[in-house]
Amino acid sequence: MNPAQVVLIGSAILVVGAAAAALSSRWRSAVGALSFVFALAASVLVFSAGLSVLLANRAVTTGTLVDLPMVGASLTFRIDQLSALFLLVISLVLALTSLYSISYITRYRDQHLSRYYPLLMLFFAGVIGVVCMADWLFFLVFWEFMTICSYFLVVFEKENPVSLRAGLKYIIVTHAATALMLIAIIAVWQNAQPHSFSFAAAKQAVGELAVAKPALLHALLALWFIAFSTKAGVLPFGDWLPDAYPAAPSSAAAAFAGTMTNLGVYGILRVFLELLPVSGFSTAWGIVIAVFGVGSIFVGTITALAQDDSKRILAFQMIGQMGYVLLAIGTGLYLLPVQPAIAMLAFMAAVFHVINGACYKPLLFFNAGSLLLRTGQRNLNRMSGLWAVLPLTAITALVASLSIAGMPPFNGFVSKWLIYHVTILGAPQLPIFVLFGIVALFVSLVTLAAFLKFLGAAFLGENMLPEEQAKVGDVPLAMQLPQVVLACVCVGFGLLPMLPLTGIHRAVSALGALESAPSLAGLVGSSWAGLELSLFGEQSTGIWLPVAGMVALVLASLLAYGFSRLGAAKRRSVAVWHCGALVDGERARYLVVEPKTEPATAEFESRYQAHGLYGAFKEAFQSIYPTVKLPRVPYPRTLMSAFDADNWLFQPMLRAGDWLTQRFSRTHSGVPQQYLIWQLVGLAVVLVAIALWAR
Amino acid sequence: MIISKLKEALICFKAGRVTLPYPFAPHDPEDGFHGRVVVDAEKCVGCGGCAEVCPPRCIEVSDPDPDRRVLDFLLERCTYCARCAEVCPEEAVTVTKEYETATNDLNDMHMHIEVFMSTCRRCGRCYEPPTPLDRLMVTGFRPPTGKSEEA
Amino acid sequence: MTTAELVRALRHDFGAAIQSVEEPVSDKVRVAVTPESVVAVAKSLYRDYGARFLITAGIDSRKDRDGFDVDHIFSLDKEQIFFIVRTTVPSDGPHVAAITPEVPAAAWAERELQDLLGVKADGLLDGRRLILPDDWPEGVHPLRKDIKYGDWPPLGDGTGEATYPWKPAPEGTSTVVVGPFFPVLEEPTQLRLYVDGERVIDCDYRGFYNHRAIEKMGDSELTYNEIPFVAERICGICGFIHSSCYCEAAEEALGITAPRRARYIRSLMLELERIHSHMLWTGIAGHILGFDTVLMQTWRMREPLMWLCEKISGNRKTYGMNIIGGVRRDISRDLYPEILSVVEKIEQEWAQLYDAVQGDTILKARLVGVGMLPEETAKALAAVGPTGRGSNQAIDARADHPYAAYDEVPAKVITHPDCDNWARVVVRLEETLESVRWIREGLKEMPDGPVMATDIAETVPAGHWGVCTVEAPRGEAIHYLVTGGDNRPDRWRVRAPTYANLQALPSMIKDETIADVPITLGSMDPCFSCTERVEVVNMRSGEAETLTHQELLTRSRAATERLRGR
Amino acid sequence: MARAILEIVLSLVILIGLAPLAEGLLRKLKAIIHSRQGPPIIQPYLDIAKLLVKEDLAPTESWMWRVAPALCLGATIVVAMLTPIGGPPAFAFGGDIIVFIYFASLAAVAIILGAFASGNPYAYVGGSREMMMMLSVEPVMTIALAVAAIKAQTLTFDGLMASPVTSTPSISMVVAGVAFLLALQAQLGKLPFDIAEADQEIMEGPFIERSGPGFALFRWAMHARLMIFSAVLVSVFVPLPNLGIPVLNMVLTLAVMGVVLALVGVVDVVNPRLRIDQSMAYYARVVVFVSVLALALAIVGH
Repeated sequence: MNPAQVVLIGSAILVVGAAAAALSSRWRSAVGALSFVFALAASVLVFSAGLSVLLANRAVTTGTLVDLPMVGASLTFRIDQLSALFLLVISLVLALTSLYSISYITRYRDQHLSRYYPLLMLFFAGVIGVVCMADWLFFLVFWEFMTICSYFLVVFEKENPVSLRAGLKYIIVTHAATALMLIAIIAVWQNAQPHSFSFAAAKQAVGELAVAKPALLHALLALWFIAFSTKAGVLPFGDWLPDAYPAAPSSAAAAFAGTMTNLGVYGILRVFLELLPVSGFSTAWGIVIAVFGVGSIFVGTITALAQDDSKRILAFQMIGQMGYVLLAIGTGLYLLPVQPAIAMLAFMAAVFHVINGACYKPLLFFNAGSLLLRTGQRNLNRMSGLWAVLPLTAITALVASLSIAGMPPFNGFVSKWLIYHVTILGAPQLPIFVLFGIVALFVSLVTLAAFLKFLGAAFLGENMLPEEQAKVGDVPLAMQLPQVVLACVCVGFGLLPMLPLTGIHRAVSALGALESAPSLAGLVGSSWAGLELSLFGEQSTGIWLPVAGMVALVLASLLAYGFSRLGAAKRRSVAVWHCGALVDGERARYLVVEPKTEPATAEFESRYQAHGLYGAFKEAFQSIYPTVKLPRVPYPRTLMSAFDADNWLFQPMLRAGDWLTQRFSRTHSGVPQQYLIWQLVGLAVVLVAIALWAR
Repeated sequence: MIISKLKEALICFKAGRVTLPYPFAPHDPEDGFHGRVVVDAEKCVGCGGCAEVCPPRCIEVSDPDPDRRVLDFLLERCTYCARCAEVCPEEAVTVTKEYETATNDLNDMHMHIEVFMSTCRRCGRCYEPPTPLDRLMVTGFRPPTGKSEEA
Repeated sequence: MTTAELVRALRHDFGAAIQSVEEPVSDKVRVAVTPESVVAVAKSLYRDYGARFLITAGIDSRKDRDGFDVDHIFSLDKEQIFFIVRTTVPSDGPHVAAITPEVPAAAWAERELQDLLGVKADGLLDGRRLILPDDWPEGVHPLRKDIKYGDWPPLGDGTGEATYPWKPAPEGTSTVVVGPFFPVLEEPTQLRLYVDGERVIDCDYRGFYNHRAIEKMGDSELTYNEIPFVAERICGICGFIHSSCYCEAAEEALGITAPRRARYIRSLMLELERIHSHMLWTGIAGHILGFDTVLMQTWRMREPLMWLCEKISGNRKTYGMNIIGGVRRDISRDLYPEILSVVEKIEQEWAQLYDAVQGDTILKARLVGVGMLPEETAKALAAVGPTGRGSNQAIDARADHPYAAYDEVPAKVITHPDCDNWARVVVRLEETLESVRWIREGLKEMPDGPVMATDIAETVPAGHWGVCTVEAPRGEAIHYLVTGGDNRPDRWRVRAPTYANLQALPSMIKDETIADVPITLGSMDPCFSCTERVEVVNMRSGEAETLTHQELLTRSRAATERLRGR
Repeated sequence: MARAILEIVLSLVILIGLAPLAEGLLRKLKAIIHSRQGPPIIQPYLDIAKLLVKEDLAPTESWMWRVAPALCLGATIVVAMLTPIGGPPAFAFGGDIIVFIYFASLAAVAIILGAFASGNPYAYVGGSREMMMMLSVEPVMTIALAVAAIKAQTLTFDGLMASPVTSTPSISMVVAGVAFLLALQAQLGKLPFDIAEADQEIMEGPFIERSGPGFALFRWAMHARLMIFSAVLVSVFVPLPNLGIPVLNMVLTLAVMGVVLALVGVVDVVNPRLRIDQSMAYYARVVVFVSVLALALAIVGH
């Protein structure tokens, strides 16, 4: 069986799993495990398929499943190397998120689980579908399907007005973006001869437009760029992200961070590297993309520093990290016509950064979820010293934080290191890129600051939990395991960057624009011990041997430690020194842990509130992320309830389902599938409309 | 700014090195310095004037028997005001320039003087109080309670 | 306005509320008023006549008239008048209306009155303990006469758990504790900063960790002529100020006049002390800002002066020269040239330093506009010394109530309008030069003659009183003395300048950053122990083990007992 | 192999081993300006030795607290191995300039994490200040090194040391060198920028809870910064002639480092401490004017 078919089966398993989960969602304790079994099965299949495509270094396809010749669209699962690479990541996140959810979702006692597991699996089915499409129409179908599923996950806490508002913003912004993409697709379709939605046809059409109607092409590229960067969370289009991610359950947010945002990059790569011929368009759009990237880096990351909510910090960091990817892509596009080798390296850096992000971003959301589960808190000002209680979470959070901040020897360092090299050294023709590189380097320190705040507030300092709660220990195994796996991937990719880079090289070279790219050895050296860049001819321009560096660091630290024990100094535990004053017993140290949907109220106040960190710096950049003070117009109730599908769709359905259940006893109404039906009906309408219009 | 920094540096360099390698090269205090008190037991007549005027009351006078008067100088409480030397009619109490009085053993700071008083009873007139206010002290205005009576 | 006019005006306003008037010395008047009218009189003095509140002295007079006297001491600076408002409250459950709501500067004085004398001040916004320890039992008030010096009531429940009712931290702030032990606080005091990041939102103060009960000692243990030596130890830097102030107040109460030469010598020593104190402060201020070169160089310049003092008095510091009726050591004429040459050298070097510092933009960046004490606040809280003068308050005891030789050789009052830390620096730098000028003039004018009064009466009458202010480098020190029957005062009230200035601290550090707190605190040259008049606690345990707070407390108290047992 | 090990050991002896001596000399210089005797030159060694036998007090059970000092000095040692002293660094085969910058930040991260672990409010304030200082200084340093890298067309130190950029004077390198020198003062934690440690304000900030051996390691790491960053400044930005013999190059570099450190020491002595917002504003100006100027010059080829 060919890998594309395997992926198809994997997707089918997910859909079946969604149905099964919906049917069994009454049994709260079993549905998680059941979903996990389905998810794991799908994940294994998809992973093996992706791996085999990469190993074979050859695209595969299922053949046409649905053909719509009158509009020139066909549903085909086509997996090339880039898709395969993304499939690997998706399958990993799929398995780990499902596993993590088993324990984590118990936090939401008041929520019906039929609103979680089925949607999560359908979401993943949509994500897999998006990367496997080679046809813009079905790409859009899956894209929209994924968006709808994710919307319902965002508003999972349907009683919480904050979630609802975030969901509303999300769905409006992303649908606006999708509409732009639709326009672009249809415009290309119309210029294709014959009219076709397939990637190949689009490529040809774009090539012709580049010559014939450059202005139109620029407009189309802008539409695509806006659509994809909205999803990726690039500022200013990604403004929905800081609201929507914290609103979603941490496990769902991890799934979004590991897959959905990356698909924005996937789309940009497809458009700008596969459809767009190497030309002046690349140069111009390279600069545009890099500017948006560096803007996101700067604004997103610095805004993250000012956040006190653990998940909002992460959400803003998502924006910043996506900025790095865009900066790399922009640099690559800019260099593509002149220095294809360095451009190739830039694209590899971008994809590597995406993959790294798919490791540490979900991990950080898992960490935040673990904190939320054990303390009921997202406010960092009200957390302290949890290392003693959640040691494993703390260590994985440390790994993830240092990775996202790009500290050696973790994976984030390698991709950032590549980005600095290509921006500082690779693009001297346009000096602004050097500044971009330096901004990127500076902002990676800001990222570090934000995560030191996260670590310092949540895990370090005096333990906040009372003894009886501290005794419970770390989070359940099902939540520990995903964190450990992702942390290991962060360390592994950091130490052996050649492993992912080999795959990335294959994925990137498969894109149309880079068919004549140099070999991997020519770019980053041939040694598995590390990377050696030679951007200009023979001379080495950059070197990083992670294993050697790590061995040196460990040896040196051990040496230092040994030295410190020379005096055989006695160790003694003491109380924190407050200038000789007694401050204990003044503040209650107890925390009310109530796994409720709303943040629990705590009586604890940490000694030093995280809010106080980096005061002067924050003041200097106070107005960088202007929060537009919109007049607080209460959303018209009807509009609100129109968007809150729960009110007019889900609840009646549920009631009807219950009524049916009672009526026909033993048979259960698969309620959430109603969404699917609704969605499919909607798509059918769109398709019919297009077909009519196209005729 | 640079000019003021240069001026500051000039002030510093003009002074040269002024501190002494102190414990290795001791420094003599000025004349008239109030250092440690010493008592010449030969000269002491046991009038107790020093004890009467001592503000920290570190001189204890006791009469174990009618013939003998004991003066204990507990110098760890001395404030170096030199009033004792000022009132001593016989110049038995003198102030030296010794200032390195730190010690691990409090006995180093104690002086024990015994004076035979076979012919002289305490009369309160052996020394002249410097002012009437001091005389008030001598003539028994000490409160009957409290530990100060021993002094 | 003379005292007579003032009293007439008050009588007109308050009629029978004014019970009696005493004016033993001209321009020093004590008026007894009824307890009901004390707030109104105080308010009238403060608002209508521009009187400045100095201090409140509570006196346990139960043996004479079954009551507690509460004396609010005011100063009318322009008219050079001390005006004391006395009210007597019955000894049964004593309470008096607080004047603090009308006269904000009285806040600490009235809290102290509650603590030490048990006279409840009604209407205080902040009536928490000021002086007594947290675990001190209720109802025991050490300054009452039935408590003997050295009596120690059983403290708390022995767990050491007693805590102070600190202000609650404002929402969203963290608490940063400054002190009791903090590098730039040479003495223990505790300041709790409620900060948002580095910005100070609010603060709370707790001091008096070192209370030495010197006032109690003065009215129950010491004799008149012993007190100068103890008074000198109220402060390590401005000791001579306190002994002079005590001696002048006592001389006034006892009707003794010190000879002119003695008063010139006092003034000379006071000015020398001001110079070396300002030099010391400048060094410390540099150190607080991390500018240790300033510390080293100003202290180097200061050193010859210390040697000079050693030559004059026999001691480097804590000269022990003052005694009631004059001074103990004369200054030989042979020393005059040396004194002149030392101060001239200082003047020259100080002028250079002043010049250099004025152009130092980095130094000014840390001082200008920091620690603002607006004029109105300074006036309301009665800030004194360079702290007040830096906020344009021309308060200087040398000009307001001349003592020692300042009536003959006046001193110039230096003020600065900027109200910030830099203003206080400038005031001190210029005052140093002014003191040098005074010494030069004073030496020229110094008369010959005896240094000790000879016409001292054989008996000392009880119930007389005297009050004196002396301008210390930090501000004015006040001593108020009521004579008693047994060769010691009935009440001896001391107020060190820091007591007044510290009350202005919260408004000075509000909205500053943590980094600016030490220098702002330092800018008032705080002297906590002077404020506290403390009992020395020695910890004599030789063991190397570490003590818990409670163990330390127990041992310290045991050690105090042991010392006292001597 | 043996040669590589020998080179590493030599550079460690110079940059780490002699670092306390450099601190001792600076203290002596400070004492001279203070008109006082000052401690013996080997006092920093004695301090470290003393701290090694002092009790190790721990306000927390956290594992981070124990690891931080060793990690800090360990990272500093790796940085030292990556530091050029007149010639290519001994560990040049393991990392380049960016690795150097990041390992230097790793040492600071260890300080900050160790501080936060203590739970003391002053440590939080200190850690926060340390981070803010890094944020304001690192860009200057990075831009200065980027100028050299762009001119030499390589981001490796051995490439840089071999290129004529570091041995022939040029306008952009001089400007970049000035920027680096300005950054040096803060990078070494000297006045007016010793804001993170500010003993009079926040009592050594990040190290407030430290005592004994852990503190000794931090102190040593702080001393080592003196040697490391001045070595980079001199090796990269001061156009010294190549004397042909590596050892002679090294000695020459060390001599110039002495001059640089003396300059740093004098500035340290004649300045009060700035506030964190003031120093950030200062470095923002340095970045905007000096560094960007150097960058512009380098790109147009001067």
